[in-house]
Amino acid sequence: MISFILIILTSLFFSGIIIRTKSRTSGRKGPGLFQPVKDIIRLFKKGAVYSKTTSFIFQAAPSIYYASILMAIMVIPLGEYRGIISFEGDFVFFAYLLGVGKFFMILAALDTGSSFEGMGASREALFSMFAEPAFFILMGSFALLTGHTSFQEIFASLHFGSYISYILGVLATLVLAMIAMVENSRMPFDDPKTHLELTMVHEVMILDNSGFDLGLILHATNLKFGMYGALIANLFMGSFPLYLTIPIFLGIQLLFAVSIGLLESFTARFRMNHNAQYILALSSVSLLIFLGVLLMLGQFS
Amino acid sequence: MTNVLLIIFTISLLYLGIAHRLLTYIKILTIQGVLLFGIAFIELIEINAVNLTFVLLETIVIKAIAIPLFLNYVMKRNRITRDAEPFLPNFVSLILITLIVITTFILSNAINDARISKIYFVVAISTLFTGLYIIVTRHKLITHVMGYLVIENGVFILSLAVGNEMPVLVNLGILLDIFASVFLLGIFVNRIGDVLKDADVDQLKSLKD
Amino acid sequence: MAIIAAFIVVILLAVALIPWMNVLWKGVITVAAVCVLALLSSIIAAGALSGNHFEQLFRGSAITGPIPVRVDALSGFFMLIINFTFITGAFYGLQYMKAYRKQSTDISLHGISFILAQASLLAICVLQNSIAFLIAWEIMALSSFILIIFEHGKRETIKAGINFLIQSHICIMLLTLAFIWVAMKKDSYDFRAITLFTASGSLLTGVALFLCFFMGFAIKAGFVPFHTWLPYAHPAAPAHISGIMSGVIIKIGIYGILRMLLLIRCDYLLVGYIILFVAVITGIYGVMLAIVQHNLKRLLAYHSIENIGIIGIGIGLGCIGIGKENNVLTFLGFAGALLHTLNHSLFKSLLFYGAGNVYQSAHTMDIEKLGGLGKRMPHSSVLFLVASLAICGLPPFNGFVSEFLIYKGVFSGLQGSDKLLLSGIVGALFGLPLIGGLAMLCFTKAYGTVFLGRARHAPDQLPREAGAGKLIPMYAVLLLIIGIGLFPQIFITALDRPLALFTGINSTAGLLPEAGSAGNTISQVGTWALLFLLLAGLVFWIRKKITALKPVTPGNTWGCGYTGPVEKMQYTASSFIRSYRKLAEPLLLIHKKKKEIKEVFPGDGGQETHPYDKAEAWLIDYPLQRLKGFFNRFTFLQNGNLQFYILYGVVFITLVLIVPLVADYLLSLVKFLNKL
Amino acid sequence: MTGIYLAGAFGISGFLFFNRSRVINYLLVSAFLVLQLGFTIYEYLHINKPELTYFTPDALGILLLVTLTIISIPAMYHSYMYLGSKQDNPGHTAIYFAAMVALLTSVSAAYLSNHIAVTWIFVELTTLSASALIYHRRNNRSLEGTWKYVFVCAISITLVFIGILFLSFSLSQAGADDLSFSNLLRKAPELNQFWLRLAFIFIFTGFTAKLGLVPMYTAGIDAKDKAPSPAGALMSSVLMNVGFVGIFRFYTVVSHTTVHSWANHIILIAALLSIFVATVYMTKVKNIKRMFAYSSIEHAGLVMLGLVAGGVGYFAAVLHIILHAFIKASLFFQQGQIYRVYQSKSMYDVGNYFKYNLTGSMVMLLGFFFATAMPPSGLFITEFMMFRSLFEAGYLWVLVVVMLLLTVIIWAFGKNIFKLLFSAPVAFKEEGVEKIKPVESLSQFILLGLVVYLGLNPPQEFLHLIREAIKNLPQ
Repeated sequence: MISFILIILTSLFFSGIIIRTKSRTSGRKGPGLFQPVKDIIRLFKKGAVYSKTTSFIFQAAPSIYYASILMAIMVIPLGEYRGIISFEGDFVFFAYLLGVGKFFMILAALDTGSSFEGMGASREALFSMFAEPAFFILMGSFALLTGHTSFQEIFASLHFGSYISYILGVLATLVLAMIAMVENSRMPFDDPKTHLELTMVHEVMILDNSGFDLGLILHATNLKFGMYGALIANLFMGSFPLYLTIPIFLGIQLLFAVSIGLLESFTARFRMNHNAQYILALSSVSLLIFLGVLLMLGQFS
Repeated sequence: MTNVLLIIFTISLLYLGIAHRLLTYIKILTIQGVLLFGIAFIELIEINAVNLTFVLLETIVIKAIAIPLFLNYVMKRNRITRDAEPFLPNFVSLILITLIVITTFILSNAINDARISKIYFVVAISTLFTGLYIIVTRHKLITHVMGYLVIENGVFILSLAVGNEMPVLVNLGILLDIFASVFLLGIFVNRIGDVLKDADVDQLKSLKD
Repeated sequence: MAIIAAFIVVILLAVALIPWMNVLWKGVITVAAVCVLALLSSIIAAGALSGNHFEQLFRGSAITGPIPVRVDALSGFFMLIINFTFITGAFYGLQYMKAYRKQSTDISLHGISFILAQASLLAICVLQNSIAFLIAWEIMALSSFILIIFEHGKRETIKAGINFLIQSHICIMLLTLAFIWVAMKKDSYDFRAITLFTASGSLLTGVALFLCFFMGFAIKAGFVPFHTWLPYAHPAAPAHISGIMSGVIIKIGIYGILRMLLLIRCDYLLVGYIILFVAVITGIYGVMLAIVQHNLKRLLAYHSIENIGIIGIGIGLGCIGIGKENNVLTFLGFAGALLHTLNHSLFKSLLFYGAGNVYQSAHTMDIEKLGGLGKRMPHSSVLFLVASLAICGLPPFNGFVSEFLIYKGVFSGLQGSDKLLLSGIVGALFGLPLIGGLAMLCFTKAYGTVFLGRARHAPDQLPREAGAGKLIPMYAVLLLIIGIGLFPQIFITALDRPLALFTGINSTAGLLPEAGSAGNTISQVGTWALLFLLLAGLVFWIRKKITALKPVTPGNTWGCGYTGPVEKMQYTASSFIRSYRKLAEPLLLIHKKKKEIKEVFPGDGGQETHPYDKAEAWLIDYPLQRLKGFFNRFTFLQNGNLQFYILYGVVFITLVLIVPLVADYLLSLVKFLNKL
Repeated sequence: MTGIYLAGAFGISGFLFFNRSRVINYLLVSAFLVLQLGFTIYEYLHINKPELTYFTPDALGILLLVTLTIISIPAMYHSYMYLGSKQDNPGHTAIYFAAMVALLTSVSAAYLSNHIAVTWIFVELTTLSASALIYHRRNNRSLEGTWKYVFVCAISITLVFIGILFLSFSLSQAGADDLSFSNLLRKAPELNQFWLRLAFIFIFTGFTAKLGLVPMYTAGIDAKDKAPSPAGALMSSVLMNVGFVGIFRFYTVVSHTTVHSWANHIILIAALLSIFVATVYMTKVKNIKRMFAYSSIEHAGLVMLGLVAGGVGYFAAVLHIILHAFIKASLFFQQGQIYRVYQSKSMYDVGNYFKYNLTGSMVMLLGFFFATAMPPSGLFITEFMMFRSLFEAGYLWVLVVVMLLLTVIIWAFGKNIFKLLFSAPVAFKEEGVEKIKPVESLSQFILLGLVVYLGLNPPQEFLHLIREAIKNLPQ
């Protein structure tokens, strides 16, 4: 429950921090921290334009997408405090819930009968599909390491000790961060600020959404950031008491947001047709983690 | 005495290999009929008279007289050209038939059986395979029939080898001889000659896959 | 006894009646017979599933020997699946076949084959005598062959039918081989002999025997590389037949594999690894090819292969569990496999029925020509959507539950220190999400292009929604799909007894504590899935409340400034998967036809892709071509030349006489040389 | 009784030859059928009782005789159907029936004869009567078929005779001169090996012409193709069985000698080559009748495999040859109907038979399933047993090769049959197509039904007869 509230909270200023970081590095002052939230609220108040081609799916999809992310957030624990939903194998549920949202978003994009949105949908589907094995192998490694199969149990019993474990921690953070980038369509896989439909991924999918729906989608993106940030934070929390975990959580979220901002300021995005292989490379990194876990468990002696 | 006749018979086989003309074939068949008559007479003298008469009649009347005449008739009726038209040159035929005789001779060494005279075996099998050889290597339908008749002669010689013990087999062989020759030649005279003007093997090759 | 007698009487009666009726009654009798047969067999099956093992020994004939009819929980489970799918298929087919009501004789044949297919499938589940089993098996193959070639006017249909028939034959040959092996050793056709034989032999004998059976059943089930008949047969058949084939007929292969696992005593660990390996490949390969298909039914057919792969992963894990004496793994693996068998039979038949609706209203199966059917056919659209979600394994539908069980199995196998085991599990862990992700790509493509957007070609007449006769059975399936998705614990409990058969192999205890814990988790999954549904509803409701007051403007789709959008501007299915295709191209075999746009004033341009199956090209086409070439060398034999015919005899006799002699001489020569 | 039968039947044949009246023809044929039936029943009741010294109705003879009688009735019926639709001249019809009766009679006699030379005589008679049937159409091609058949059979029969001579050499070594099978069996262990081998190879090769095996199967194909379909049915069923009887009886003798395994190898080679040749041509032929004929070659090969494998294979071989006779007969009868519809035997001209003759097409469909040994065909059971015996005898590689070839055969057979049944024919005019009454196919259904019954649930008596027939083989 507590993680749920914290993530919702984080989502309010996460985008703000990214934007602020980017402004700062490019020498601008930038908008206020809560500007993205204000934009969303403004969108909630607006009316909408619907294409005549679209059907019911197009209208329902954003809501389902949003609900799926809310639901997914409920699964996330905070250290040893379990999320609202917690059972053995809950991260499978987590991943597939996100899948439902994505499924509907892709359908919504196809529903418009546009020349562009299908393109974005296609890329989104492909990229997230390639990211999934990485996530599962990562969780598998943790399950092997800890002997547990739920988020809360895994994170609560995850301890770093040897030098290998630190390397693993770094790698795991890297994988999770990259998955977050893929899922949220950010640099280096996608540039949210691009202005050409042909080179967009996520943005082109939601070209036709407007008003409340667009607001939902934008907020969902923020929620997702918070969610992945929380996952990364959980890696480092172990079984600390609450007064320690909350600051760690917030600190890591902040660090995460800032590093995204920095990343987006100083790197260029990948070539679109190379994306898939980079994403699949995450699976290889996950496999490395798996081997590392084996090493830790003394399997190679 | 039988041995001499059998050797002459074998020589007739070699002659068959190098013969050009169909008339020569018929002559050889006649000669073979006469030789068989001689062999049968000497060999089967001990069996009962009725059987013996039957055998002798068959050899002399049918083999030596009726069939050659019949063949002659068929040839004239169907205006069959004289040439035997072999696929292989006569020289090769001669070598091959010689080889057949030699091979059967070698093979006969494998027999260690006192009761059966080896020479019958050698001559019969050589005749059999020569007949088959003639069928396979000659172009005309009528030569197939002639080849078949040669085979029949071989069978007759073979049956003579046990003729004393089992005359019934000799009779059966004769039956086969009469039956098949009449039948084959009958078809030939009646039908094939009418349908196919020049009785050539190539005209009977439409049924195939 | 009475039930079996009644069963046979109903079959005979229906088969005897159908040819003489008019078309309507043919259909009605078929449906009635299917229902009665289903009812009769379900009584036994349900009994078996609740613990009343049914056994009856028939005297059989002098040839077959005694024929035991044994219905245990496993048979019962499959019988229930078969019955349900056949009932929905029969009702759906009743409507579907109305389009063909003029082909009266074809329909008689179809109806008879339909009943025979059901009866033989049920018989396969219960017969435990090799010969009787094989006969039932072949009747199943033949009747489904007749069902497939219903539209026999089309050349491809006949071709697909023959392909199916031949591969079925290879399947039965392999099974025959295996049964003969057992019969030879134990001189009994009873299935119990299999256990006796393998229990007395070495473990490897068991593995070899199992592999022989496995290959046979794998052809029917559609494991790669034995799958090549499947993508032809499914599109060729009428929709309800495709649904049944994909739903239950290929599952009978799974039944066979499971039955043999129960009967054969062997090195389960090795067998498990083999199945796991094949299954992961099957799953990935199936879905990889499914994505590039343009024919909706063919796409669904390749998805059946994928799902068989998932089921296979479950079975493989279960076997490893038996081998490792890890009851949790055994339980979860087989539970996942069994439940997925049920689930796949539901959503795949629903998808095929949906495809049937599309076919009968739009008269094409080419995805590239369809579009925008969602508005014209709302019911079919929703049904297809739910089935698509379910087949992708997304919550809150049934596909998720079984995939979840398999995932759980995978994770519970992640213990211990066996490197082989761990690498197998990682393979599964890599394969499962990849399959899921690719399936999503595939079904967004299929659903998106068929039902959403706008029609991509102008049909002769506007598509219409299918009639209630077709929709009602579809909704019945839907109900079960949602039911399993939301209340999975009920179905898991029903699986207790079949699963106890498997877990019983390595532990004496019947029901397991693991069952309780799994049931608990699963019930949570159901609850949370329900919550998700409610939450989505809530968000949607809030949205509706808020936006109700706001102005809504209908407009055109954003066309990058172009304001006169036509349907040709839409993203096509091929384009949707283009980036995937580019990636996967080295592994696939895609024939392309391209017409480039050239010059200043270009003419028409265009591109076509024709996906082909690399496994088929390598394993079927190439050897077949070589074989044909080989045979063709011998066609001189019957050349019409009499002299040759005589020569054959001469050569035969000569060779038979000469060859041994020559061989003898050579041998003695060799001996002589050796002496020197 | 045998004497009465032979005299009666040949008498009827003679009358038929000279008779030109339709009614008397019916009467005579019915009389023959009654005689045949009566004779069969009589022989069945007097099993193993020698008659006229040279005839003994043993179990194998009875089985095949009953098969023949069962097939002969529809054969006559279909002959009338065939000739009726052709408006033949009465002379040809007379020869046709005379030849058919003679064929059936000589075949029956050949089954029952207990003396190898007597068998030989009647086999020779079958060639004579069959050739008259083949030549029935009296055109160039049927003449060619007849000539080839007669010539190849004449050579083969000569080979058999040579074999018998060798056998007599062999027997005279054992100090006996009675060539009856029972005597041969008694003297089997004493027979001279060398002569016996020669005898076996010649007799076997000779009889392959009738049975339809490599090497002398060739002319039989043309004969079955050119003969009218009822005659083709007889040639592919009962006449084939004559070859089987010849080989089987002699094989029984050989199996008690030291030559046994050598003979097995020869038969194995011939059988495998036969199945192979059948496969090669099944994939190639476009003529329905020839396709059936090649299918017979395949089955002959299978039967011989059963003999080679031994054990349960003997049983399977006998059962197989009987069931195959029923199936092949019904397929040939059905082919007659197909010809009436399309006026062609070529695969290119036929199609959509399902539409023109529903009942007939069902026969074709079932016949295809049955001939390719798919359950519920009895052949499935026999092939299962054969495979089992091959497996048991250690011929695993043979088994695999045979399974592969059979699969190819099913593919080729199926492709043609489904083209015939379901694909639309090219350039075929629908109007004026002869309507074929369903009842005409009844006999074919009965024959196919028998295959299921005898295969899956054979009556005890039948099983007993088969066991009796193979009792002299080493178990």
